[in-house]
Amino acid sequence: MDLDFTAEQVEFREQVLTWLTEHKPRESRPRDDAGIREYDLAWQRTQWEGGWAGIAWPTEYGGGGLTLLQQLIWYEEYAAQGLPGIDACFVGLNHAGPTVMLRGNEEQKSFHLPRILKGDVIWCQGFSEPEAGSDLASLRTKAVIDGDHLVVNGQKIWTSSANCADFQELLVRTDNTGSKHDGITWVIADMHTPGIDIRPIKTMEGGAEFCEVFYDDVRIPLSNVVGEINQGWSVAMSTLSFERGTAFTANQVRLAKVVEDLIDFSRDHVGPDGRRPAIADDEIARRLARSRASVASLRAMTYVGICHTMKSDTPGPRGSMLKLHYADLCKEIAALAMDIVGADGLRNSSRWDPMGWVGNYFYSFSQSIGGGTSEIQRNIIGERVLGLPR
Amino acid sequence: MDLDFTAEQVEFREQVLTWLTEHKPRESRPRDDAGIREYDLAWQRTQWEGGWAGIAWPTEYGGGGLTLLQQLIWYEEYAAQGLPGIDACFVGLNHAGPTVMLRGNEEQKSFHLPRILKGDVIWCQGFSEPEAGSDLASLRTKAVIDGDHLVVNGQKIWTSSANCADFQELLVRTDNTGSKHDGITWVIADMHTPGIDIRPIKTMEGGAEFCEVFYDDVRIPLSNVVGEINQGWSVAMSTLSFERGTAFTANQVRLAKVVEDLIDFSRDHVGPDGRRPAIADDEIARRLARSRASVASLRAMTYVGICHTMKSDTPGPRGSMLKLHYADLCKEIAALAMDIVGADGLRNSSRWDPMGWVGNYFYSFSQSIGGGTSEIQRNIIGERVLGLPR
Amino acid sequence: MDLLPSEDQRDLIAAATDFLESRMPIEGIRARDGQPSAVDRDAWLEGAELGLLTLGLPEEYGGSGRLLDDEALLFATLAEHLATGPFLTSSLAARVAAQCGDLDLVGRISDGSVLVGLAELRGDGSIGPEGIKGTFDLIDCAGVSHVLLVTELGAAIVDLDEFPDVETLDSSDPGIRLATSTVTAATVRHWLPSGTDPIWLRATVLSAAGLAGLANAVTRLATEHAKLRVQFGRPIGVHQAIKHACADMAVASDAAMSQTLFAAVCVQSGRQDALFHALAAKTVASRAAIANAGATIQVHGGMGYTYEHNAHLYLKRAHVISHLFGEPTQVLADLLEQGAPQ
Amino acid sequence: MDLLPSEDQRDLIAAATDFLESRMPIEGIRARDGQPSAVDRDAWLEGAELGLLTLGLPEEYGGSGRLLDDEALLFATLAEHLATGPFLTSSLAARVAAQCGDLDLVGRISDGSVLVGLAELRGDGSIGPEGIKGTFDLIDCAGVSHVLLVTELGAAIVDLDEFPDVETLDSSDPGIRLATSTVTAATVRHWLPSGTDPIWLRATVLSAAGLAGLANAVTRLATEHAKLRVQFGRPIGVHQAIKHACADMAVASDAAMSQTLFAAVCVQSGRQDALFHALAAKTVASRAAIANAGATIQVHGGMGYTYEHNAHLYLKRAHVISHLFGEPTQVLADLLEQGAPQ
Repeated sequence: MDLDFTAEQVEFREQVLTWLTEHKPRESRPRDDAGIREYDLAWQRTQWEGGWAGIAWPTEYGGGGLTLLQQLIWYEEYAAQGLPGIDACFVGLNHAGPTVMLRGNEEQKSFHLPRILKGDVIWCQGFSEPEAGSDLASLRTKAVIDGDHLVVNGQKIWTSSANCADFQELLVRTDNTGSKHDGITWVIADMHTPGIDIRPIKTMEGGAEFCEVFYDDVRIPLSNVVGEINQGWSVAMSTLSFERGTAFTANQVRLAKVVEDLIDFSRDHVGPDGRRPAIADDEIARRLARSRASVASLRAMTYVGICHTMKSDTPGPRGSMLKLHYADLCKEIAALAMDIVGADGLRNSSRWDPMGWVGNYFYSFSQSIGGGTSEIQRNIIGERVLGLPR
Repeated sequence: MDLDFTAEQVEFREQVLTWLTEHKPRESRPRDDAGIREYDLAWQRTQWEGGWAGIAWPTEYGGGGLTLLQQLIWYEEYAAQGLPGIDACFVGLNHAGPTVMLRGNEEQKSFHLPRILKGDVIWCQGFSEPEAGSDLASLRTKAVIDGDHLVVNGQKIWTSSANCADFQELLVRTDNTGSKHDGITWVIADMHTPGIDIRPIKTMEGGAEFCEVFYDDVRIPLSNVVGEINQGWSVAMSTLSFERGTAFTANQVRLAKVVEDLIDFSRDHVGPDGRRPAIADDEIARRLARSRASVASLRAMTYVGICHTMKSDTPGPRGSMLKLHYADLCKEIAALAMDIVGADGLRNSSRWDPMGWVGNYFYSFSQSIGGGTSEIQRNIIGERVLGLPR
Repeated sequence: MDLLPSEDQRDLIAAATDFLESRMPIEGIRARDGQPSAVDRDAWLEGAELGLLTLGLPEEYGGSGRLLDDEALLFATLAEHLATGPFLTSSLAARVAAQCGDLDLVGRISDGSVLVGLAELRGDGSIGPEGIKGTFDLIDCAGVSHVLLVTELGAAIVDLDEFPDVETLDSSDPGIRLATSTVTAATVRHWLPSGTDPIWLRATVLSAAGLAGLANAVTRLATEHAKLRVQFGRPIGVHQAIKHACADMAVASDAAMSQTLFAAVCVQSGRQDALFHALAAKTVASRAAIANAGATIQVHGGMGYTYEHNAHLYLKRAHVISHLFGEPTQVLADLLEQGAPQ
Repeated sequence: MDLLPSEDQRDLIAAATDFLESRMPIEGIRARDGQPSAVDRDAWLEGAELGLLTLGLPEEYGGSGRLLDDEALLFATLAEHLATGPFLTSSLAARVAAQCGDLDLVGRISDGSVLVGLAELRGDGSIGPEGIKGTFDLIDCAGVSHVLLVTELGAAIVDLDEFPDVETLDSSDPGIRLATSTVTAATVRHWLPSGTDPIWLRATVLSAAGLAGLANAVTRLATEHAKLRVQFGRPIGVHQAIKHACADMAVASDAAMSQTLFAAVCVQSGRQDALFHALAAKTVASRAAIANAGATIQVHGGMGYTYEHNAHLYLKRAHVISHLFGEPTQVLADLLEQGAPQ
C-alpha cells in the first residue's frame, strides 16, 4: 500500500494549488438566488477556462480525462482553500452529468455535458415528492405521452436551486399498471417550460435552499427522456450511486476544517466553568480529539473507497457507509460546538457566518435526512454490504 | 401529589429498619449452589418468622395483606442495608407465587404459597429454549398426556437456580395444530422427578447462575397444570408482567447504591491523568453526576409506576419502560466504572467483590438480554404503550 | 404517597390546554416573526385572567395558592404548547414582589398589565441587594417594564430602564426575544433572599417541568407521525428504526416528568434532598428535551427540517431553557456536590 | 496511491488465517484456562517458523523485511482469531535487539525459543537506558525470559529475572496472563531511543491494527448470526434493530481499519502527520472494538453472554489492548496536541 502520488499527480497538485490561489473568487458568495446563480456559474466558467472542469470526465465531452485520484486532489486543495461548496452546480456536475454520460444518447450528451462543464447552465433535481420520501419509487407525478411530448402533472419537493436552475433531472410516472419500480421515467425538464411553478421552503436553519416544484400540464419533448420510457428507476439508481461516491470528498475535507476551526475556537472561547478556555475542559478536549480522530478515519475511508472505485468503476453500496459516517459526524461535531458555545447558543447565527456554530448545528439535522436518511443508509449497508436478509 | 407516608407507613418503615438491623444475615452469601440454597432459604425463613414474608400477599395465603407501598418501603430499606438480592427465592416470590395466586386452583394455592413464603422451597423458571429466546411462543418442549400425567421431553435454557430448586414453572407445548400461542401449557414441575438433567452454563462474568435443563420422559401429574391445558400463554404473560412490575424496586435501589459507591471510589482512586482523583476529571465528574440524575429518575418512575399499579392492579406495559431504562443505566454506569478504573481493568474481579467493577461491567451485558431483551422491551413500549402499529 | 395527577390537576391541565390551543396557537410564533415582541398582548391578558400567572401565589396575595406540583404541571403544559411570553419569570416575580410587600406590582403582574422578563448574567459581574453589575442577556424583555434576576442566594427585581443601551440580538428560538445590555451600576427594586423563599430552587424545578413538557410533546408528535405517515405501503411506525426511537423518547420523557414531579413534591414538603432532586430533574429533563426534539426531526424526515413544522421550535426552546437558571455543566457540578439522596 | 491489500498481502492474510484456524483455534483459550501460560508452545514455534514474528524485521537480520502495512494486516488477522501469546511484543523486541546488535537474541526470538512479554508502568516510576523503576503490570510474561517496555522516548528490553516478587493476578482477559511486580532498581539489557526507530509509534499502529481486527471479527460474527438465527419465523437480521446494529458495526470497523492502514502507510513513508494518524487510529479502533464487541453480545442474546461463546473474549481483548502503549485519555490528549494533519 502507499499514499504516494506519481510525479504527474504531484505536479498536478501543484498546478491546482497555483491556479486556485490565483483564480479563486475574492468576493464571498451572495445569499440571494440571482446572486448565487451568477456567482456559481461565473466561478464554474472560470474553472472551465482554466481547464479544471470535469477533471475525471472523458475528454470527448470536454472533461479532463484524468483519474478519480486527480479529482480527489482537486477537491482536497479546493476545500483546503476554504472555497464554498459547488452548491448550485452540484446536481449538474455530480448527478445529471454522470447520469447523462452513462445512460443518455449521443445527442443528449453532446448538448448537455459541455454546457454543464462550461458553467452555462444550472441543474436541479426532481426526485422526491411529499408522499414519496424514503420510499422514492412510490412517486406519483404523472406523465402522459401526447404525440412527441410527455405532459407532466404533479409535485416535487426538496429541490435545491430550483429557483435558479435551467434544467431538472425529473422522475415521473409513465405507467401505473405494474410494480411501483416499473413505470418510472427519467426525463430532462427545461425549467423555463410553462406550467412549472416554484415555491421556496424555509428551513429550520432559516435559509430557503429547497423548493417545492408544481407541474401543471408541463410539456416535455420525448427526446428528453434518458434511457427508455418506464426504465427510469435503474437510471435513478445510477444517479444516486454517484451522489454517494466521490461527491462527498469535498464535504469531508470541509468537515475536517470545521473540526480544526472548532479547536481554534475552543482555545479562545471561555469554557463551561466560565474561567478557563473551553479546550482546558477535560470533557470538551476529549470530544474534540475524538472528532479529530473520527474525521481522519472518514478521510481514510474515502481514500479506500476511491481505490475501490478505481478498480470497479462504480462506487457501489460502500458509498452509503461514507454517507452514514459523515452524517453522524456532522451531527456529533455540531452538537459539541453547541456545548462549547454554551449560553452563547441563545444567539442565532447562520452556517455561512464565520464561527456560525448555532446555524451549523441547526443545519446538521439535515445531514441525516437529505440524500437518503441514515435509516435508509443503514438498510442499504445491512442488505447490500453485509448481505443481511430484507 | 405527595410523597407522604401515613403514620402507619412511617411506623412500618421504622419496624422494618429495626427488624432488619437486628436480624439481617451477618455472614456473606456463599457462592456454591448448596451454600446458596441453605443461606437463601434460611434468610427467607427468618423473614417469615419475623412476619415480613409476602408483605403485599393476601393474608389467606400467609402474606401480610399490606399494600405495594409497604412492599416498596421494605425493598428500599432492605436494599439500603446492602443486603443481597433475593436471588434463589426470586422466582418463587415474584413469578411463580403471584402466578399461582392469580391463576392456580385452591389446592395449588394452599400447597405452594405458604411453602414459598416460609422458605421451604426454591423455584426456578423453565420458559426459554435454545430456539425460543425472544420468540418465546415458538417453544418446542413437548408434553403428551398419558393418563393423569403429562410426559415431557425437550430442553430449557437460562434457568437460574435450577441446581438448587424444588419446583419449576414450566412452559410446555401440548398442542401443535393451532397457532404457536395456542397449545402451550403452564405446569409445575417437581425438580426431583426422574428424567430431569441439569447442566450449568458458565457466563462471561465467570459465574454459573444459569443452567440448561433437559427432560427425558419426565412425568408430571396433570393436577400440576396451572390454568387450563393449552391456555398457558396467557398464564405466562401474567407471570412476566409481575417480573417487570414491582420486582425491580430492590434492583434500582441497589443501582443507586452502586452510583454512590462509584462516586466514593472516584474520590479515592487516581484519575486518567495519573495525578488527581478521578472525580477531579471534568468528564468523569459529569458522567457521575448524570448517572446520579438518571438513577434518581428511575426511582421516580418506579414510584409513579407503583401509584399506577395501586390504582389499576396490574403493572401493565409501563413495566417495560422501567426495565429498559434500568438496563441502559446498568450498562452506562458499568462502562463509566471501567473508564474510572482505567488500566486496573486488566485485573479481573467478580461483581460480588467489594468494588468489583470489572465483574460488574461484564455482568451488565446480561441486563439488556435477560428477562426480555431491550429490543423486545422497545417493541412492547412502541406497540403497547404508544400504540404504534405492529 | 401519590404521584399521579389528581382530578383537580387534570382539570387544570385541560383548562390550560384549551386556552393555549385556542388563544396561543404555535402558529403565532411564526406570525409574529420579526415583530419586536413575541407576546400576543391580548392573549396574555386573558391568560392572566385565567390565573396562569398566579397559580402558586398565596391566596392572601390574590393567587390560587396551589402547590409546586400544580405549577410544575402548568409549566409543562405551557411548554408542550410552546406558549410565548415570560410566564415563568412573571410568576416568580409576583412571588418576589408579594414577599417584598409590593402589592401594587403583584396586582399589575397578576392582571397581566406588567410583564417581567429575565436577565441572565454572562461572564463576570454581580447580583445582590445593593445592585447589579455585568453584561446580561435579556430574555423576553421586549415590551416589559421589569426584569427578574435569579441567583442561588436570592432573586432581584430590577426596572428595565436600569439596563442601558439595550441591544437587540437575533434569538436562536423564534418564540423568544433576546437582547443584551452591559450594566455598570443599577438599582435593585426588590431583593428576596433565598433563605426567605428559594426562588432559584423553584425556578430550577419549573424549568425542568418546561423541559419535560417539551420532551413529552415531541414524543407525541413523533409517535402520531409514525402512525400516520405511510411509506413502502405501511405506516413508518412498523419499522423498528422508528418504533424504537419513539420508545426511547417515551422512556426519556417519562423519566424526566417523573423526576420533575418528584422534585416538586420534595421542594414543597421541605425534604432535605430537595435540591438534589431539583438538579437531577433539570439534568434529565434537559437531555430528554434536546434528544427527543432531535429524534423527532429525524422521524419526520425532510418535513421535520422545515421552518413550517413545529419540531425545530421545540428543539430551539429546549436549548434556551437548558441555559436558564444555571448552565448544564454547573447543574451537574452542583448535583455532584450534594450528599446522597434520602 | 493504493490502500487496498495487494495480492501478496491477501496471500499473507490467507496463510496466517490458515495457520491460526488450524493451530491456534480460539477454543484453546478455554482449554488452557487455569494453566500458568496462555501460550501453546508447539503452535508458537510453528508460527515462528512461518515467519509471523519476523514479518517486518529487515532481511539482513533474517526477517521478511515487509512494510508496516503488511504488519498491520498481520496483527489485525492475529487479533481476528484471538491468537494467544506475545506476538506484538516479541516482534517489536526482535526489532529492538537487532538494532542494538544482539543478533543472538534476534535469532532466538525469531525461531520462537524466546518469548518476550510486555511490562507497563502503573503510576509513578521511570523507564530509561539507565534502568527502570516502579510498579509494573506484566502482560503475557508467564514463561518468558525477556520483557519489553515501550515509552515515547524509547524501548527497553529487560530480563524477566530483574522483576522481583512477581505476583500473578487474575486477568480480565482469559487469553492473556497478568502479573505485577514492583522494581526498585533493574538493569536494562537494551535501550533503543525512538529517534533511531520509533517503536512506540509502531506499537501504536499495530495495536490499532489489532483493535481494528477485533472490531472486524465481531462484526462478521454478529452478521453471520443475524443471517442464521431464526426467531418469529424469520432470520433476526430482517429486523432493523439487528440490521442497523450490524450496519453501525460495519461502519465503525471499516473506519478503524481504513484509518489504521492509512496510519501505517504514513509511518512507513515518514509523513509529518504520521503520529497524528497513529493516535487517531488507536482512538477510533479502540472505540470500534469495544462498541462492536458489546453490540455483538447483544445481537447474540443469551448465547452471547455465555463463557462458551467467543463474543466476550473479543470484548475482553479489546479492553486489554486499549490500555497498552498509552491510556485512551492520554492518546486523546496527545492527539489534540498535534498540529492539523496534512
